[in-house]
Amino acid sequence: MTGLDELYREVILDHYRNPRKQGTLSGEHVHAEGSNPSCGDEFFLDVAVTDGVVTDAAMRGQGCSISQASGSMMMDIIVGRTVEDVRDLTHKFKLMMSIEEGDNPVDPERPGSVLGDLEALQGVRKFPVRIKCADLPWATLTDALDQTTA
Amino acid sequence: MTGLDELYREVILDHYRNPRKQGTLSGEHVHAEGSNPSCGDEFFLDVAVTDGVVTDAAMRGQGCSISQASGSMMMDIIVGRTVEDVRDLTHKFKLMMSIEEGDNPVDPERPGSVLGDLEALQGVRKFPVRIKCADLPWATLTDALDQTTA
Amino acid sequence: MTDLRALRADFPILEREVNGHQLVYLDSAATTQKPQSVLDAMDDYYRFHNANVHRGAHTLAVEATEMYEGARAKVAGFIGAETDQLVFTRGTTTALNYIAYGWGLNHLKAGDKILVTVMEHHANLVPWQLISRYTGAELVYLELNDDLTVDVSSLDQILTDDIAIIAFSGMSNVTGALGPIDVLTDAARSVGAISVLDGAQLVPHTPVDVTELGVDFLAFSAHKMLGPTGIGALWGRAERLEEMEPTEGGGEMINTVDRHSSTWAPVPHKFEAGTPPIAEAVGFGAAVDYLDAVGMDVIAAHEGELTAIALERLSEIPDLTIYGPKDITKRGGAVSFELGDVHPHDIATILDQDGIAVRAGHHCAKPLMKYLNIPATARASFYLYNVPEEVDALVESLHKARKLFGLT
Amino acid sequence: MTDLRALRADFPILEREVNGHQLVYLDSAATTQKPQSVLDAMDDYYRFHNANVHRGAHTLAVEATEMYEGARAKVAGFIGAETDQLVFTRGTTTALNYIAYGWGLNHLKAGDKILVTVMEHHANLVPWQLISRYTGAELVYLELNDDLTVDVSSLDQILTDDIAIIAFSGMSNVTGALGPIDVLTDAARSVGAISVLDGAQLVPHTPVDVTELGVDFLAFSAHKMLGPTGIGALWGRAERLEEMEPTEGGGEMINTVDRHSSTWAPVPHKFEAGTPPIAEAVGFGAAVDYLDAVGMDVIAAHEGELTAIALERLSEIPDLTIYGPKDITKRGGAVSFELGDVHPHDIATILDQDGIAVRAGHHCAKPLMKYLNIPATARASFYLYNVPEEVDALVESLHKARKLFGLT
Ligand SMILES: Cc1ncc(COP(=O)(O)O)c(C=O)c1O
Ligand SMILES: Cc1ncc(COP(=O)(O)O)c(C=O)c1O
Repeated sequence: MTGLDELYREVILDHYRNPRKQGTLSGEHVHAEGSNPSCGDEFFLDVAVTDGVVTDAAMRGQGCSISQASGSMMMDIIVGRTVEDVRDLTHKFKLMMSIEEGDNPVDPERPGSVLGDLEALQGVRKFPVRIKCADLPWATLTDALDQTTA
Repeated sequence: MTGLDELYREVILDHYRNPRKQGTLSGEHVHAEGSNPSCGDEFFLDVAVTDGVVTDAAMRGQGCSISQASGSMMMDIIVGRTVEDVRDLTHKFKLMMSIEEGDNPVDPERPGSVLGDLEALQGVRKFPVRIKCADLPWATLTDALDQTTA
Repeated sequence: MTDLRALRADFPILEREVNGHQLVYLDSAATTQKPQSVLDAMDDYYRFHNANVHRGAHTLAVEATEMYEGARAKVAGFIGAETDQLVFTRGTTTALNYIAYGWGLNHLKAGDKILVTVMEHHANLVPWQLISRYTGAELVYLELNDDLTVDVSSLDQILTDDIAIIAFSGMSNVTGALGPIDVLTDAARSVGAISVLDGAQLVPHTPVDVTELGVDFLAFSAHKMLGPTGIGALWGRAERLEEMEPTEGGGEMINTVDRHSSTWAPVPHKFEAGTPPIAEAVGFGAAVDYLDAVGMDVIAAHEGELTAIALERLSEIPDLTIYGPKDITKRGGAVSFELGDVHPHDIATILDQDGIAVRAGHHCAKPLMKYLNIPATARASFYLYNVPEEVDALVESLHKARKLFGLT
Repeated sequence: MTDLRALRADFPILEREVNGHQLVYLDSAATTQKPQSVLDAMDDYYRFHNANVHRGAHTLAVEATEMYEGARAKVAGFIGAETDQLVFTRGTTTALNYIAYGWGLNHLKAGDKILVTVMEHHANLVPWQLISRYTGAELVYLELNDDLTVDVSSLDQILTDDIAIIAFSGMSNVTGALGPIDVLTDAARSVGAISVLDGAQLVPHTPVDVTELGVDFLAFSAHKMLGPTGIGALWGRAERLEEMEPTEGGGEMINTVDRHSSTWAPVPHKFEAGTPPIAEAVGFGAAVDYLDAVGMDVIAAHEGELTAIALERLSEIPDLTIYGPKDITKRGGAVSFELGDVHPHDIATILDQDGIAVRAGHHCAKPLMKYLNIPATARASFYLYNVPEEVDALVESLHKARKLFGLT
């Protein structure tokens, strides 16, 4: 059961059960929605961006522990960072999850290179079908950020 | 090649190349059309019936040697007979071709029991797909006769 | 318990290991495993007889046609139908779409109503929605009782002459609830509506005789009854099939084709445009042969016993909620459940580590999920090759899931 | 001549005897035989991986999904397409019907014209006729040249803005004539019409790259290219597929389903309602692997040489008339002919006695038969596994037919 223990780490279950920043934003913000039709997971995201910095974010939706925890951890880490850093972070995360490929093109000095809690999601890599659960919030985030640069 | 020799007897090729009673009837008559969608054979039949007797018949259509010969032989044999006899004959023919089953329920004394030239079609039985070619004119005939008793 | 254990040897895949454990396949409501005889029948077709059907005078074409039409006779016989009233389709979904388009597009008009139930599979909802867009007809729904069987108490009010179609499932693929076949068939007849039975979960699990059912149409899939993918069947009463227009045009379904118009071949060929799933029909025939040899009543009894055991053992697990009738006479062997706050997808992953295959998700029944106010369930489902030890394995693995998620 | 002889060993059925002779299979235009690798791929799927796709988190479901989607990638790659633009259908016929209903029903209006050619297969005529009934659109025809290739000389007059669709075959299954793909594709573009290529006889026999063809849609069948029955493909340009509505509703093709309306999954899933032909997709993938390994250019060259031999040898037979281009650059390997007044059906029967399988009939091309003013032809057709000795056998047996019918 080592694989499962690694998948369902304490910190993941904690984020699943106590997801951060649930709700909606009221001020100016962009909104994106993501879903995983094959399992039914849904993720709704509000992001406020001012002067190229993510100033606030809020999430709703439902899904498995992995997608919810991934989203909650994402909320924790993106607020206060520049959009550029958040994109780096997204790329770094996708590299870790083997969603994107590349030769560590992230500058290790950049803040985006520190994944923190998110590292706990590494256990997901052993369960390839679940990778898209972990990715759902991040794909939604990219959709949201793309609206800010339009 | 015995099977093929039996199938393509002289008399069959003769009827195929010189089919009897080609054309249409002009006086009072019933009309029926039959086709074999799988091979494209078509058979059009006019039959004149007066007082329960087939007084005249005419055929058109196109198809393989078996369906055309069977039709031509049918023209030869039905004219002048009672509808009842023709039905007997049809049954006898279908018995011979293994299209209908039964324990020779045709009274051997009845005129319908003498198939004449049609016996040449027995060779078709060894070629089960071709049986429906031989049957096409007869199935059309039954359709036509059914209109006379309506 | 009817001992069908020896039959397991007929299913090669049951030998397989998954994550170090022998496969425990509890996902037959999604698709069933195939006995060797079905695989052999298709292999034999391809290795010795393969040819296109109906159009040829050569030996292989004749043999292929006989095998294809022979399979039609077998599958028709399996549901007590006349051979000519059995149309081969790609599956239940295609069969239901054929009815919707072939009958609906030519008979429905604005204001007409199509009565369905909340427990329907998308295959018995979306085609009616599609056809409503073209015709102006409208869907109306029967709700559910507390035990999740269909609530027919309001039927009298709903039942008006506007109802043109009543379409319902014989057995829910989510809750296992049996559909009120007789009540809805009678209802349809009383208002001159046609009745459409989604038999995807019914025909594989219980004896079905269309001469005893009052329905007009029945749809089912081979892959859910030991047969191959890529084929299913649409049965209809002769007069209903006559009323239906073909939905697909092409070869084999025609009588004549002129440049601007065509006429159709007789039923059932008018609904089978183009090269049909020939090998699949042969496999379907072998599947119903297998089911017939075991006996559908034996299979139904076996599944009933297994389901009773599963319901009992699952109810003993803390935090576990079963969605569906507890009364075994009202249900089949698809058992949906929730386990505390462990998401069904997580349940499936955890069970899979023990080699146990269950399904997690909305099971193509989103309106039902919304009705239950849940996004998804986990579902175990049984067939003739399942044995009680597999229920034990399921229960044990669910206890692991509880532990992993710290449920106490 | 490219020697593909060794490949014959891969096709188990070629060992078979028919009426005491080794099978000479000259009916590949109807359906092709299958190599062992295709049968093995499907067997492997059923014996080790069988599960329903897309909906499951258990190991078998993941494997089945990967195999199914992997097959999609293979088949798409085979025609140079993006994976997401390849829809699995039941066959060419279903693919063409999907276009007719899914695009036509939502875009055609009364007065619109659908341009087709006289040499089309019913699969590329009847769907357009059906859709014309619902929309008021009208079919217009391109006639043929003396060599039975499509006559495009009148195109300028025919080509108006009313033309909404140009649908044509890449190769006639009767005459072997290649379709004027470039001319008609350009024509379609010049009037803003969509172009639909019936590739049933093209894709199996010649290298096809959709990025080089200008067409909007391409349809083809697995069973005509070494694959199983029950599956085919519809390829479309991304924007065209987006414009199309799904024609079948059901599971897997949806995004959300509410009681009265639904939204669709992205292309290609929106066109794949219900359980797809999974094993068949796996077999289709194995078939294109096989074709790729041999090389489509090698196959085309082999068939070209064989066809040239056949045309030459057949022309030497007295009373024999070939229907189709004599110029090998204008045609593929389907060779239709007449032999004096020996009916094609009789020819097929006589050849069958020598174990030779040819097709006889209208070949699902009645308007072409009418144009030629004949009810039927006999047709020999070739594929990679045929060898020149089989042409010899054909010729010899045709001489027998002449003798039996007393032709001198
Ligand atoms: C040119 C052409 N188009 C369409 C079809 C129909 O293909 P299928 O029967 O596989 O749907 C065929 C095959 O019969 C064909 O030869
Ligand atoms: C109740 C019900 N109806 C319809 C279907 C659709 O069947 P298929 O996917 O074989 O077309 C299913 C299977 O998923 C089902 O369970």
